[in-house]
Amino acid sequence: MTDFVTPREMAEMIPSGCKLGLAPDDYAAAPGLVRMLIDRGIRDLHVVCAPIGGMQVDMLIGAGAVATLETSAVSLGEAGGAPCFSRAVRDGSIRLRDATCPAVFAGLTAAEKGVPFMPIRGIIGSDVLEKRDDWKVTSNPFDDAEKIVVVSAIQPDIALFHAPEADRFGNVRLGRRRETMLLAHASKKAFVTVERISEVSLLDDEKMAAGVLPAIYVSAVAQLEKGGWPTGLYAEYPRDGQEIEKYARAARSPEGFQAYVRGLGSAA
Amino acid sequence: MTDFVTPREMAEMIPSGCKLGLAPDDYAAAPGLVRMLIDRGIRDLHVVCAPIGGMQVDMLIGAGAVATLETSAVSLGEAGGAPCFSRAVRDGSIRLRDATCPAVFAGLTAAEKGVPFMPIRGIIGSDVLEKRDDWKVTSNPFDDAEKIVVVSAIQPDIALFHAPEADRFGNVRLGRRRETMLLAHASKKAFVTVERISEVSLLDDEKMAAGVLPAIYVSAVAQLEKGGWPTGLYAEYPRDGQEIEKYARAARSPEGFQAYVRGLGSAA
Amino acid sequence: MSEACTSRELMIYTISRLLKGVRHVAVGQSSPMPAAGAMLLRALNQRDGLEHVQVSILGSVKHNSFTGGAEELFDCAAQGRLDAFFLGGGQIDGRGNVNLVGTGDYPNNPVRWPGSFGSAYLYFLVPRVILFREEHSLRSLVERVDFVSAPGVTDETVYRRGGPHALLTNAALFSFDREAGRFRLESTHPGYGWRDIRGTTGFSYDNEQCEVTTPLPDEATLSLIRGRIREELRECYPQFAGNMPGPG
Amino acid sequence: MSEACTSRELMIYTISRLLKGVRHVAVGQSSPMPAAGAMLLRALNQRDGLEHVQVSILGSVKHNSFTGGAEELFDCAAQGRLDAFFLGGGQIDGRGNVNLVGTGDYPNNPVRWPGSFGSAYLYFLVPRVILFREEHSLRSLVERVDFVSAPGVTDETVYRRGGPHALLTNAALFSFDREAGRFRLESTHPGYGWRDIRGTTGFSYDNEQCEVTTPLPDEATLSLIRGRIREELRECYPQFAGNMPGPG
Repeated sequence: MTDFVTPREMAEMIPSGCKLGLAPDDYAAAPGLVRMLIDRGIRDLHVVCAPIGGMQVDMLIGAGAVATLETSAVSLGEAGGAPCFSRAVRDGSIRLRDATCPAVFAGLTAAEKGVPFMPIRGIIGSDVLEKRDDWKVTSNPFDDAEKIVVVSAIQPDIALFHAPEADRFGNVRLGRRRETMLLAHASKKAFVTVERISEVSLLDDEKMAAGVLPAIYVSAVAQLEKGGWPTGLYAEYPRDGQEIEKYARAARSPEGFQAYVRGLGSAA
Repeated sequence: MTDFVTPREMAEMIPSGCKLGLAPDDYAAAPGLVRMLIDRGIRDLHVVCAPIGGMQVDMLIGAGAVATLETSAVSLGEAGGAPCFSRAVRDGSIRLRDATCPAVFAGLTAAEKGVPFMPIRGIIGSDVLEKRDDWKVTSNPFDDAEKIVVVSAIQPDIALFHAPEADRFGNVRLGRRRETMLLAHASKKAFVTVERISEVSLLDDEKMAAGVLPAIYVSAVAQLEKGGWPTGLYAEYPRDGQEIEKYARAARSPEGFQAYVRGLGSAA
Repeated sequence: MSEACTSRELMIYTISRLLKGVRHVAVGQSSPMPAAGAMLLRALNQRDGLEHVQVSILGSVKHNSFTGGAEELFDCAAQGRLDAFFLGGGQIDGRGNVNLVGTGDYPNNPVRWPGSFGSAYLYFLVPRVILFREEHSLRSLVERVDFVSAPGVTDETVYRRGGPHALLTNAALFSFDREAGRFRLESTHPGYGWRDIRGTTGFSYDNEQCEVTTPLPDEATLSLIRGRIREELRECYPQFAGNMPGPG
Repeated sequence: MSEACTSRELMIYTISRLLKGVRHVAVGQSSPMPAAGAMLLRALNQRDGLEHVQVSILGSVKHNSFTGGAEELFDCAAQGRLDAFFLGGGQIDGRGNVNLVGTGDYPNNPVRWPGSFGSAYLYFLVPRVILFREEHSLRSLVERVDFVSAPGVTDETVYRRGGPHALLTNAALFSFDREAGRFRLESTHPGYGWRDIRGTTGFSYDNEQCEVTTPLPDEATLSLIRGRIREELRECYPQFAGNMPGPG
């Protein structure tokens, strides 16, 4: 059964040290709840970006909340590089597990399908492979002459993302962003912030059902309007480019980042 | 680009000898078009049931159109066993590749993801495994102590199924029956009969889009009202149980089957 | 007094007892009694204010928790989100092996059944698999199945967290001991004694001389079966529901 | 006469030329010029009654052919349904290796870029990968990349049907010979001569003394870029579109 909680309660339900799966900015990122995680001083996260990170991940890194980062990229999009991420790479304060997008999906698919690994084409010859001890080169069991990569399953403890709506039964509409569906299937629990809560079951409408994450995967829902801001929410609202530019400028220095986060904290 | 054709034209576009992927009865089966395949005397099919077969598959077998049958089961549901299938098994007139449902999905997923194989849990100790030369037992590359099955990719030449609607751009609404989506992704081409054709793009409505198969996978669409009859079409109309009972009784003998098929042919 | 509990109603009730404690149970195609048993547990728990039971019936539009197609059931099982499932079997043997393919030699079996469906997978991954076979006979319960669709036991080199939990027929209820790889007679249904069971079971099992009788549903449970459950069954199993006792 | 063709417009036009013949082209995140080039080919083909070009822009709601999430792009590429894609690269070397990770030693790179995205995969599976890097300098076009996000060439034990097709910068256009594993200078943009290219390219390549000038778009094509293409870009790249010449 899905619990309906406040955003602050949800932030308390995500423990330090967990493996946290996050959706990309402008799709289903949950910077609103991430700010509350920072406020409450979360630490030692193993963040899995599915498959890339943006402002919410940069903020978690800037706040010192991330021990390990598994991602195919971190970027602020048009606002440029991710300043806290670049700084943390330079000073070695996070453990990096660089990936490539489809390998993250393959790892999540392995977890979704309950298998320990997935094969994936490509990658051989990339230094990304050299740096990953959880990926291996094997032979195609049906053709010894072909070398192929296998990646191990990625099972986050908690998937956290923002969505347009949930119903009061715990079903969550994601629309065509099925990478978030995959993330939820692969994770032990899914925590979801939403813009709205529907009294009517989202599964009743056959035309809509295909884009709905069933309640069996959803551990908790919290209503948090504009919970995707300042990044966007797919097909609902675009990113607030000015705010992200403002963040990008501020976060160029650790002090600027702290001031930005404090400013948001008091405004929230 | 998707071609819009008549059902008879579509039947002519499916060649004898091809590997034909079919959806289950009552979901997205296309018995209407299958009857036209029989009328035109199609032969030597390698039928892949995704993952099980019903009346349309039994009819193809009865008509002598099937050389190889890859399936997890063939059944008429409440109307009992599939008579032509049982007869063909006894007299050895089809080559059988018995499977188990998730292994069919794993094989289709391998084709969808463009990998030569997929690992799958379970199966070891089943005689189904013993009879398949395209499945193997290997070790988990991350844990030598674990034996695990790998199945090779299943890529049908053509996926054939029936759906509620297409739009005039070639997008097809499947709803939550994503096994049909998987079948289409895995196949080289998809041929689809539909109840209706929409003038408005089915991708325009974000709430509906998640259940829509994009036109890039759809080679041809033919409008064929009640193309799922006498089996059902998911969330549109139920199976016609009486008609299927009638078929089950008739098909108990080869002569009865021929009479049934002729009767349908003249009525169509 | 209403009409006496039928054999099918007893089996439906027994299934609901076997499911006690599960949070999510799925029911395959062509399985009206397992579907009814799962629906009954859901209704009873709801009536008694107990934990919500998620019932997923393959082929149902209404009783369907999935939005990812048929493969989601298998994924869900692999993720550990499915607690119970049912398997039938043309033949079931004393090691818990199930045969859904046919009698005699493969591939040209003289009697061919539909096929293995998802058995070879779900039997490994769903903790509580209930074997359900109405016909209790030497033909259906055999020493050794002719074809193993899904094996009852597995060695430690293979990942397995699921397997046989119980075997229910129209005459008796067995439990399964996974360590020993053997069935144990738990009770006989009204009208059957342990000697009947011994005489109609083709494999050896423990507690042969069992004197326990399978308990019948009480009056309230019986009306639930004949009312709400019969109605819920109609969507997927109109013929079966039509043949059940009930009002109208 | 309208304002002269800008360097960016020339690159957009050149991209559309490099894509000629493709049926389906996808464009990754943060790639306004590749997106514009793909949109331009679509518009030109439509205008001229040529084959429909499917343009999939990641991050776009409107220019999106997918309904299965971001993984569908990769699946689609693996299925052979994607003909062209773009890769950038902080560094690109003469073997076609691409570095999207950073300069210096991994993992504590003094300069860190976002990361490899899907490059290590798409480079193997998409037939026509166009390398696009605005900055033509010894810093960006190097002898040997510091980190291989995606390799330009691969031995025959690895499945590969895709790879580098061309390299486009703000100064020149190169093709890539997959057998030789080397670039070939095809043309220099107006304002650059072959000596400029040699002086600013850190790797060796064929046809060094190339005298061909990259062709400019005609007036009609230029208005298409400044009109329809600029409008189509606005959804995903409002800042970029705002900085382009055009009416209003």
